[in-house]
Amino acid sequence: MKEASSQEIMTVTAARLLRDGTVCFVGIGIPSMAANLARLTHAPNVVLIYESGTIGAKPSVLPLSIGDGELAETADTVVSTPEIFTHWLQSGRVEVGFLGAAQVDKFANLNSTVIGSYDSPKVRLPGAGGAPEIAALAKETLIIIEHDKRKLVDRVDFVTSAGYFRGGNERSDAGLSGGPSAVITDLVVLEPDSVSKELVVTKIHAGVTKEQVRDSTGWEIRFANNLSQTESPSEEELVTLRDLIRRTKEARRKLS
Amino acid sequence: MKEASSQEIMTVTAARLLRDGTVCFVGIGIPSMAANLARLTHAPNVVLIYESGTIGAKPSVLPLSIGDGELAETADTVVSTPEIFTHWLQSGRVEVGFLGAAQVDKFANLNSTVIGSYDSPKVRLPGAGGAPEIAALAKETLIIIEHDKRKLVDRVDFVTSAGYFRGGNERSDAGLSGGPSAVITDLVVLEPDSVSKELVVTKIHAGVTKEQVRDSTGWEIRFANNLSQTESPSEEELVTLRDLIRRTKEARRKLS
Amino acid sequence: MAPKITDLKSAIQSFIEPGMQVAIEGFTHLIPFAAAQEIIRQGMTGLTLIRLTPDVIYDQMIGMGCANKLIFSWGGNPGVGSLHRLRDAVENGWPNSLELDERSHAAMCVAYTAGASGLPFGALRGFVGSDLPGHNPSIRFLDCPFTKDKLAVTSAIQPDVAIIHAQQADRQGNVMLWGIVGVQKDIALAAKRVVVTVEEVVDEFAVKSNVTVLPSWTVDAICEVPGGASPSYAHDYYQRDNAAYTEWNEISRSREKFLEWMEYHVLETKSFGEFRERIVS
Amino acid sequence: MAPKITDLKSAIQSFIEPGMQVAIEGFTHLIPFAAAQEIIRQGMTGLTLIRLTPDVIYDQMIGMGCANKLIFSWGGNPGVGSLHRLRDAVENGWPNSLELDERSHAAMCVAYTAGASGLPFGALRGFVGSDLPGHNPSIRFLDCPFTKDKLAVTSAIQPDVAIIHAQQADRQGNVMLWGIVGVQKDIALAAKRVVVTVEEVVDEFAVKSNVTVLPSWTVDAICEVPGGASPSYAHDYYQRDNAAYTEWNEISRSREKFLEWMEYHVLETKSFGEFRERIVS
Repeated sequence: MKEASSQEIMTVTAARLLRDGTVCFVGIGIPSMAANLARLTHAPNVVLIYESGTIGAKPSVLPLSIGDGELAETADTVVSTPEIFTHWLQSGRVEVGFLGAAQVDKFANLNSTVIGSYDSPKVRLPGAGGAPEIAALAKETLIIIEHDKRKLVDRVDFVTSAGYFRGGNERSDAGLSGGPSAVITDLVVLEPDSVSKELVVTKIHAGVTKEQVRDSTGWEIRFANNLSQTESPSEEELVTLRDLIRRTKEARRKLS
Repeated sequence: MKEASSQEIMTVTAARLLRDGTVCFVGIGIPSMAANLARLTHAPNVVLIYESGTIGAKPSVLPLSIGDGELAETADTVVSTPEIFTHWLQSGRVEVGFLGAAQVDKFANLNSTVIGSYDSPKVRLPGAGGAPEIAALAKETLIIIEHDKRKLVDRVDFVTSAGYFRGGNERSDAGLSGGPSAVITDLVVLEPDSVSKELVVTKIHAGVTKEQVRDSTGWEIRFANNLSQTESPSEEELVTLRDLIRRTKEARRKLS
Repeated sequence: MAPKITDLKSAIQSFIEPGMQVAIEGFTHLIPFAAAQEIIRQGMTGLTLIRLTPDVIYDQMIGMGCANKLIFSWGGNPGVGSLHRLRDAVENGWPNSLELDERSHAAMCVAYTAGASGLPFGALRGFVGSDLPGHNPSIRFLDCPFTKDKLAVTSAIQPDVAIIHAQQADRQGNVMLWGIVGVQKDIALAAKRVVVTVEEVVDEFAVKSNVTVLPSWTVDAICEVPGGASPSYAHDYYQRDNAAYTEWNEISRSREKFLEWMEYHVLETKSFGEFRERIVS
Repeated sequence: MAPKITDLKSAIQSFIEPGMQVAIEGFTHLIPFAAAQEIIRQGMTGLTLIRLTPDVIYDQMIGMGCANKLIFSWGGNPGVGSLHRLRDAVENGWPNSLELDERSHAAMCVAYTAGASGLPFGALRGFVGSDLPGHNPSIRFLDCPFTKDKLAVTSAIQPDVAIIHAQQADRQGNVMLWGIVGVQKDIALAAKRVVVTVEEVVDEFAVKSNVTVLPSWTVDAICEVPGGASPSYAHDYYQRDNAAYTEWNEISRSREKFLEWMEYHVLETKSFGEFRERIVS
């Protein structure tokens, strides 16, 4: 079997962080891929909620858009989008929020709005979507992002979704519980320090060097004392993931 | 054919005030009877909304409770009770609200809460239900009540649902539009004076004397200059009403 | 995570404790009579009972001394008249005094929706000119931060336990109800714990129009109790027993007759099944 | 009272005027492409466009100069990447500058629900620690009158016209849509006027699960436009044309190629039917 790519390691590592039975609010893209991989491997009873209104969706292929028909057909129930945000997210029912972003900073704040200034942006990004409230209201947030100096930055250009603000108790002092519990990249896993809330590397993927991590991070990155190597994807995980991607590609080809 | 009873005249007179196509929020009892009579005679396209969530209900017999199954089966759509109050009443979609009450006063304020004081009531009545918001938010309110000194009073013991407050512009000054346009009793029709908002008799049912009306009203009742006699129920109206009541009784007997 | 499919007696024993806030809902349809009577049977006291329309179901509970507070909006016997036990409690403090938190239907609805949505209050256009806010601190006013409109606000309701009745649960513990769906979804999602009695447990749900579905992981206990909403009705199962509502007017009018009826039908029976046998005979 | 069943060209002519606030909704499903292209065809300008996800539908309208303001929450090409025309307008003011009223999905939803409910604002738990409120006066904070919790509030949205696409209307003018129902009911009930394009007009609706029904008297115009949501999808009618979304990335990347494409496919065609013929060929 072909060895795991760094993207595959990232996806599998993220998937493993989902416990069985967890209620998970899923964004499209890699979060959706990781969440569905978890569902197809160790967490068959994970409950996937998409902002399009599907609760308990069990898609056989990955949705390209957040509201593909198969999500509705395989869901336990479908509700309106307003109800998803009020009765299901804001009410505190979501245990894990799975998010991506264009930038994440040292204190796990997320930017998906602009690069540069808001009023005359260098790059206008898509914007908030459901992220600010997922980041605020899920009991815990997992962030998946490609490891790149321009993406893991000292301070995001714009705080779309709050992580730990500028660190310490600032988040809880502002009345928010929860918060990001891990940032999974294609090189490492970062977790917030329990006191300062600064993201530190706790796991490093096989074959990745500390130098490489330092060079790819936009702040002076620290490594945890108990730094360990990320457990490699199992054959079952890789086969399942590759199968899922293959089925998805086939389904999309058929539609085109 | 048997002559119309005073209750039948009241119901027919109320029914006539509903124009075809009107969106009407209906309470149970005589309001429901009058609204359905209108639907079965001159106003086939009246839209009946019940607070149980049925929109466009077309029951063949009168519901005993506001949520009888037939209301759901004959409705254009059924929504939740919260949605009825937010999206259908509060939004200003209801043209006519049809209400009853235990007491109505000179300025068309309604009491359905207590006789006596709130904290140690002589009679504890059922309470507000949907009435305060119907009275506040429907474009127009019709009130049906038996004509009795203890029911048509100078001042209600408790304002459950506001009419014209203490008269004049008090209602509009408080930010409310609409308001009661007629009170239909088994003796007369009362309408608010355009300036003082005091209820005055504008129509008097056949065979009823002014003396009788004065004796049955809890304030010094006035009669409009253009006082006229209530048009008598037509044969079609009476036949339809009696049929409806007969069908309703039969249906209830079958269920018991 | 999945709800326990259990018997009603155990479910009430596990989830209801004296002093709790309990909402037993069902707007005219699917009123959970069986569950309420089991609470009476277990001699529960000191409850705060929550319900838009107390109906005969709370008249029985109040008369039997289960409650010391009522949060409600319309307390009559629908289509019949007064709730005599409710009136006796409010007018004469029998069998005990009853504190009232009285709102309107619209206000109760927004309070349930706020509760289900994790918001501490709900806003509505209402109560202007009404005497109710003067008697209820749960209703206040605020100015819209954008338009300065004066709006009423009411505090969210998040009961300790919500009890509802549904037509069906499937074997995974998902719950489905249809027809007039009332306020049940909101109160179920607002409550800390949810107990559902159902007409039947089925292998799979059929497609129905106007459906409320509660996924299994939002429900704590499911009890199969056929007829458990009677004398109210269950759409597609049985119709409203209007005669029972009318008879209740006579049964409940005097304290003696009421107590005798409750003793024979509820306290002396062990389950809703036995109750139904005594009702029919 | 009943809506006029009419053709799309007339409906757009009757209901859309320059300068209006227009919401063209459909959350990932049932996106009313045909209606939007008819607005482009009629050379409309100065619109405030409202939509959670501008998607390709607004990318086309913004690029063609229909809009000078956008109220939205997520402006990407779902599953593909950027909306190049939206970016060009915001980053470079081409073809004109575009004012932004930018919220989150949750805030847009409560703004629609408030609009549909006749409330001037909606409250939510959100935006604490986010930079968005600093750039948008439509998002403020207030303290709960009961608990003193700090809550975000956002102003209600009540557009002049809402346009949605549904699977079916019946001959009386009632509208039914199902599958992912998104935000359509709220925006339709929030708007002053409602135009609905449908896949087909039927004699009678079949029972479907997860249904939204708009009674005829809430709708102003109905236009039968088969395929009118393509390249998005209509549940039970056709699937999402993912290739078209991917191709849009290339078409929209340069101003020239975009204008050429719009000219040939939209401006030179007289209807959505003709547009579809050119797309296929």
